[in-house]
Amino acid sequence: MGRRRRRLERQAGAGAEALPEAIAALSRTLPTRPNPETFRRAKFDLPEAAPALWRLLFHVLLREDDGTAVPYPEAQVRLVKSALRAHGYPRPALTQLPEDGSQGSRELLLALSWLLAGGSLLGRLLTRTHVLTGDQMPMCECEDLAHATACLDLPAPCKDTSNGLDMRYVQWLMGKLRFRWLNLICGHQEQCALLSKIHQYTQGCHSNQSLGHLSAAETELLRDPEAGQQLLWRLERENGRLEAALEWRRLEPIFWQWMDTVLGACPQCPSDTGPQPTFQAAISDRGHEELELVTRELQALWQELQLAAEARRTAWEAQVQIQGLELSTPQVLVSEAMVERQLATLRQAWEQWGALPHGPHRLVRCESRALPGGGLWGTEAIKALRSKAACLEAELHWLQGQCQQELAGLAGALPEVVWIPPHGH
Amino acid sequence: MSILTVQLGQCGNQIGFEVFDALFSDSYCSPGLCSKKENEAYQASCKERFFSEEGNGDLVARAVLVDMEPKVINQTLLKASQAGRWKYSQHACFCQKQGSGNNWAYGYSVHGPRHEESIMNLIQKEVEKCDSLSGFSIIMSMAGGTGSGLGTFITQKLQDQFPKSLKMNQVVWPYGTGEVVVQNYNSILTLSHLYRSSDALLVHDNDAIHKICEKRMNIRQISFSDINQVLAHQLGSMFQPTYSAEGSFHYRRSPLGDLMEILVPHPEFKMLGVRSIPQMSESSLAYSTFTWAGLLKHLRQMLISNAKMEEGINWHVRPPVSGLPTLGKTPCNKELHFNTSIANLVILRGKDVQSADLGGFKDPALYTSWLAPADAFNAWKTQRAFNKYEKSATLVSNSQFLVKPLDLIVGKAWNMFASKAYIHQYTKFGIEEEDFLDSFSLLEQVISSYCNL
Amino acid sequence: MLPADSSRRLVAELQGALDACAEQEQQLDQSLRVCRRLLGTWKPAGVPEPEPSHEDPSPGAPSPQDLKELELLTQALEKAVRVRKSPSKTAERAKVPNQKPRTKAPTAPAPPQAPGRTSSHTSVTRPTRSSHQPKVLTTGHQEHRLRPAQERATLGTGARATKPSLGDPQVTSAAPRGPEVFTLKEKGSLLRLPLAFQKTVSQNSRLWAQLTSTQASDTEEAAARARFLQKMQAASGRAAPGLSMAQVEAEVGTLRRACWLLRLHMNNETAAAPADWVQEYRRVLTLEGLQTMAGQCLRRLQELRQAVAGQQLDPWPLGKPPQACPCRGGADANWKPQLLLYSSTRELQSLVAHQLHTTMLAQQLHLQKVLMAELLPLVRGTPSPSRLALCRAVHSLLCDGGQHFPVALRDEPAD
Amino acid sequence: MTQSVVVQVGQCGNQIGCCFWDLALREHAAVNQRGIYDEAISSFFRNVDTRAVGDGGSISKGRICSLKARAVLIDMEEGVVNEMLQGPLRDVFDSKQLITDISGSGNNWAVGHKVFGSQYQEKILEKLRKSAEQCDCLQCFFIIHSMGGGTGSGLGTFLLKVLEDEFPEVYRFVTSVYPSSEDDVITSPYNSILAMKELNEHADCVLPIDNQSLFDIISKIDTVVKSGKLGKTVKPKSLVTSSVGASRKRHQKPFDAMNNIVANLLLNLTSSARFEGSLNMDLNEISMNLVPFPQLHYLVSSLTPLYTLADVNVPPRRLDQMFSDAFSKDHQLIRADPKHNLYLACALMVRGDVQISDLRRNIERLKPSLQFVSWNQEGWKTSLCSVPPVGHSHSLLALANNTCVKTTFVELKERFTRLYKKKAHLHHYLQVEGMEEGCFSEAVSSLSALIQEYNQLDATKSMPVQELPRLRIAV
Repeated sequence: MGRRRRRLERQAGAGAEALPEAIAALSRTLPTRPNPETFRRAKFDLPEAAPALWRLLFHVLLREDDGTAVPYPEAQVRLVKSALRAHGYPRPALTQLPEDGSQGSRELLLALSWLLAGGSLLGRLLTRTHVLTGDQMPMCECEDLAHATACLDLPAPCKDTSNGLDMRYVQWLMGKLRFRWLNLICGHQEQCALLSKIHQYTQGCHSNQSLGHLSAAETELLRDPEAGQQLLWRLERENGRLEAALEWRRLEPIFWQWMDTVLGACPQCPSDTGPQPTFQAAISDRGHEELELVTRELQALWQELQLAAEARRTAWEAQVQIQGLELSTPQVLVSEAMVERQLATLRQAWEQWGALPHGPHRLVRCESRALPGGGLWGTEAIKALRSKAACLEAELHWLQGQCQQELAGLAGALPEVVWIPPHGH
Repeated sequence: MSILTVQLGQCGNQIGFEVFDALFSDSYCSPGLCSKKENEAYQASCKERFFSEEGNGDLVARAVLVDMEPKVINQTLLKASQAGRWKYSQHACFCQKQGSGNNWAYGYSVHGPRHEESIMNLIQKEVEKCDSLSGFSIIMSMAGGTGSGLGTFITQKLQDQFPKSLKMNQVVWPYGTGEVVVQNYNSILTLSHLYRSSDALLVHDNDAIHKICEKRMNIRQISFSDINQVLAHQLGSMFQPTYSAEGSFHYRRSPLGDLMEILVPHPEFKMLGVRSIPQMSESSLAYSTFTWAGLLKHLRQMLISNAKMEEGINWHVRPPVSGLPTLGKTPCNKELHFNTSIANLVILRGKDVQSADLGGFKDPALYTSWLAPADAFNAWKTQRAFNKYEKSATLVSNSQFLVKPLDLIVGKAWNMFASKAYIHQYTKFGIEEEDFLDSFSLLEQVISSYCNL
Repeated sequence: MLPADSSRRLVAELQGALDACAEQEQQLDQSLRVCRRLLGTWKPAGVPEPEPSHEDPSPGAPSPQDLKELELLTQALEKAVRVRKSPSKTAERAKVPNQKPRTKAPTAPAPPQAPGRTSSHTSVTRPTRSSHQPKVLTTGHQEHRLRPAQERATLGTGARATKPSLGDPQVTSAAPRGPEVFTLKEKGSLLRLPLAFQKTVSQNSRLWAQLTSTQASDTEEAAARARFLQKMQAASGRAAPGLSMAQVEAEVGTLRRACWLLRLHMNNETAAAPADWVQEYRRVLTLEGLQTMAGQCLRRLQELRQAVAGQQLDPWPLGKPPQACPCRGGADANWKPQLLLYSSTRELQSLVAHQLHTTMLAQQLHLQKVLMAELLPLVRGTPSPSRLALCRAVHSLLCDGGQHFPVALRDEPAD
Repeated sequence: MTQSVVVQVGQCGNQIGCCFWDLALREHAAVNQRGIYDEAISSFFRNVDTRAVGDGGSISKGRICSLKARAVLIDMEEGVVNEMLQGPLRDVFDSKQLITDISGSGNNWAVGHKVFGSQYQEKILEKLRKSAEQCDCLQCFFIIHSMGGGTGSGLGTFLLKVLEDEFPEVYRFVTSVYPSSEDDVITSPYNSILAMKELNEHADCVLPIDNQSLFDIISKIDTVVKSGKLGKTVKPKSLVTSSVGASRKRHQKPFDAMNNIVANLLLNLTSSARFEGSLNMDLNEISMNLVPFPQLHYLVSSLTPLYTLADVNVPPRRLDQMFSDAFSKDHQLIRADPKHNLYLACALMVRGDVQISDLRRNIERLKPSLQFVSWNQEGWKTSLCSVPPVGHSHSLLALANNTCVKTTFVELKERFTRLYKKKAHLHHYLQVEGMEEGCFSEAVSSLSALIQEYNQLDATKSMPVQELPRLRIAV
């Protein structure tokens, strides 16, 4: 019924009065809840709208959860610019905006719209702040890495780096990281034991039959009503945002029409030959390094494969010849089909990296194998994780091996030094 | 989080008993000088770490007892059951009939592989009793054969089987004047191998503890039990619960992991020493009062002058003037006067603990040039008093403490090695000269690295 | 010593990783505390508590009783310590057995339940209670009712409002019944979620479902968006949109995964014991197939490299911006709460351990690459003894993940 | 716990053995008041149910029924063994443990080694195997023999080789009684030299004893005790030489006192392995700590105190005296002066109420007066056994690997050379099958090599201890 109503509205050309509604809905959906007025001001490129939009874009692009510390405006601006570039944002005008964040509200509005037009932004933003009531798996690596690199650009409180840095400090930090991980793993083991107990003891308490038991948060809600109230409030707020999002969906076309006018108000860009901001130039080849690295890895692999395949084939042909064997056509066909199937699965494995428990999964303890509703089984997830780990391990070892070779060569060239690598090499 | 103790050999088993007894009596028999509620939380935290509970409420030490001959284990079990306060698990003992004969190679290459499966099974069973295992505390002597050789082997296997759990070896350093003739060989083999498989080596020096018994505890005829009690006191003051953060009143969840993260992240610096203050006999304790300022002043001087107890501290040692760090720090001087630290942890327990001023430990001159005090210094606190001491402080330090003793041991072993004495006893069991050389070079590197802080 | 530039990057990377871990740990700490509390003794919502926040033995703000207790204790002990003449160990040990801990979880003195209380409340709540919610609990021989939290929600008042004040006659007059201990283990299965909560949750999932379905079906909106994008591209003075860095990066990532999967597969194939000749034939085919696939990947990679070089793609910015992470919605916001089922504690632990292990590995791998990029150029070049220390540290970091270290001895015979 | 088997060969070996079993029974009876067969007893005794048929199966737990010595008795004359079987110790042995002949070896090593060796090899092996089977974990063979005679030195050393081949894992500790210079057996230098070669090659540890030293010790005790200077202060039954309170009522023989000392040596040597203590020392630790090079396995031993004063409260001075005495020339069981020679290593095995601080104090005190080889300046091995010997409050056994043992070998070689130059009595040996002159020259060069090794070590004595250049680290 919703669809029909929307059509009707559209036919009525309800542009004028529907636009504020659309913008209001969008605003309610976005993380910093910008004032709808900001959008109108941005259309006319008024500077007072700029700070709010920089902040909004920063949150949209880089901040996992609102509320935590935000870097000072200059850093925000740089981060937003570089993030947009990385996403392939086409307008060079953006890069030329001043770093103090005082200008460019219209450009920013365009950028935001460009992101929205990509389609998945809102969904992503909503999931990011989704209130979880179930028990989760700990974070997956994508999330963690994202975090680590996002921190990268923040002005890190470095030790006095003007004198350079003692390598022993790097080693110290590496070791610390290792211990922290071990601690974390150990803590999670305990958490698992406790969760499992809670799940077991509350079996049958959940109104949702497919879940069966309560999660820790739900149990806590019964223990501590005040916290439960908070949870409830957050859920209600999320519901509000979801409703706003649905509303936005409904009114979206009006917004795009309006955006056409915004775009039209822009002066035409000549060509993009603007100078690159200096902060990017120093390390611009790092991306290529990654490319080079993968190329090297693949080339090495290809050569190894070639050698192995050739050797095997020669050996096999020799064997066949000596023993006077011959493959029948069905044998050939069956074999080829088998191999093909196998390789296709392999290709699938990397193209859809994992039927892995990405993101929010509610942990459900279920002792009987038959469950209504279905879900991902722990054993399957473990299997997937195992193969993923094997992959990562193989790469890590390969890289370590490469380093070892190179360093052994370097060490060997040192005069009057006996180099004793650690045990196990 | 729990810590599983593995007691190895005569020394390890005797000490292990005293440690559990000290932990128990501090938790349950000592006044604590704090509110009932806090005391209960403290007990619960200690229990979770070191004891499991049987159905009938008896406390069972989280420990595995290993020795290659039965006498000591029988004696240890007997002692625990006679005291009747806590007990060892009935099925957590492993012993054989014949010891390792002070031969590291025998413990490592013969007993180790032969009994690997049974011992690891025992350990696995104990591990499964923990909701979460923080790591292992492996108590062993360095001089003998079973503790040192088998202990090293077991540590390696623990590293293989539980790579995600931490391993801290409580290493008992032999008397300098000798208690086993081949102690220096056994020691270098132990240390070098542990350096590869363990996360931290907490060294307990027999000579130092002996002196504490003599000078501080006023014991006339010092027995091993006296020595082990002092050692257990120090370990207890390290591992009993402390608050998880400044201003927090929750007890720390994972002392072992936190301690390692603070003190031993660098692979070349894994050796720790522990100092406690005050230490005295109960009779003198009754007539003494302490202030935090006084205790910490002494403790700091003990640190920088490398004194093992509060008596006979050299008060003339001063930190090098900052700005001229190279003077006192770099040369590999065998008569090091100033003891440079990599990282220190001070643990304070008792009354008014929040008021203690730790500024003296935050002087950058105390530390190596590449770590700032913010990285290198940490303090843990609790206002619950430890073991009848109204106030007490313990210092766990990764510093040049051990350079000199290590250098001595390596030097002595090298002298013996150069004359090829006793080597045949080791090659008999597959430890070749090459292995000795490996151990020597690794330890020389460690010495050199510690010297060049 | 490292040059400042590398230093900053390395320290920032490592510190970032450390902070991420620390943050995780803090969250974990908190949820562990919650779980522990839940597994201890408590009272479900509605049973009045006389004292606020039991779990914090917070001496920062000790209650007057605490202070008094502590003061008395200290006095007594100080006196005892001074008077006593070093009591013998044996005597002390002998007296211990009576102190043997029964190690109960600290039990808060649970206040007795007012007999009249339950009835008065049930009458209030009756109208809001739906029929499918039996809240009758049977504890021992007495019948009690857990007062559902939903009341407060539906009444729209905060939790505090329903907390009985000390002046509440119902509470003060209550004493006759003995304290009642609630543990999840014994009575957990009797808990029920408040209705308001259930409602909100189901509304939430309905909204999500709606959102996903509209997204899947809307073609007109999609067209509007596409039109806008086109216009924008045109207005920016550029030709057709090339590959964005994020896309290149995603592709490179896929190819890297491909490379390692191929390698693992190859290792399996080559390590396998020789089999009969037909089997062997299949193996040859597989290896050749793998080779072809590797070749395809290589070709794609070349294309990407050309794209990067030829299309004048923008240089990669400092660090990677957070890419659309598939685990938080990602490209397909087709979010739907999924269930992850486990059958035993051990399985759950193993699952989580694997998950963390993979995460850790991914981070290690990332760090390895950063370290390689920063450190290898430093140690290359003419060998000199001054490089030796650096070389050792770099070896340790790059070849052993920083866990072991090489030894460098002087060759000349020492004298 | 491990077990040991005592193999007593020849007249001397059996006489010492006899004293040993007597004292061992006494010691365990004193410690084990409850009469339960425990691990400590099991190290030297089997518990046998005599009511059972045949062998009387061994009982591993429970009350003591009948104790049987873990021993093999070998003599090629019947006299001493027969006497033992008729004496009070008869129940401890049974005939299955014996190997005797009637002809004797005629003080000829070659007869003992070659003739009886090959003749009795199978039989000996069978008895040894049997005794080994009865052990849970056999750790050590204690061989007791004399060097001067025929059977003890010849067959005794033959046995060593047999043990080495058959039980390579089991230690071979040999108590060898060396002939005094006024020995009445004229061929004793030949026998000793030939036996020395076997000891060099096949023993793990040799505890050389010499009759003269034992005799001197006894004389000294006699003088002190009889002088009355100590009056009644000497605790009864506390003499190391005495066998008062022993189960046997046999007539005291002149050698008994001397043999008792040796028997005490063996008891103290094994005490720390048998009984509890705060610092245990297993038998396998002895050779590990005290034998730096395979050949240099001769350990000079001394026992103190030789008697205990009746006063129960030992002043520390008294205790320290015990340690001082252990290093004096007068207390060594072989004529040697360790204090003025070079120590390679030293073990102090303490029994009774002595703590680690007493031990440390005395090591610190005595160290300056002792010379240790440069590479083993702290060559101490220590043990603390809480059970003192019967009648004593504490005791000390010092085992020294010291170049002073060389004197005995040098003297032996001189006596041998004097005899050998004249080819005296040589034909008695050469007529034995398999015996050639080469055997003598090999034996003497083996001994010379041993002496040479000690000489080389002695030569380092006066050199200052210097640190050898160590491995140097580049960074």
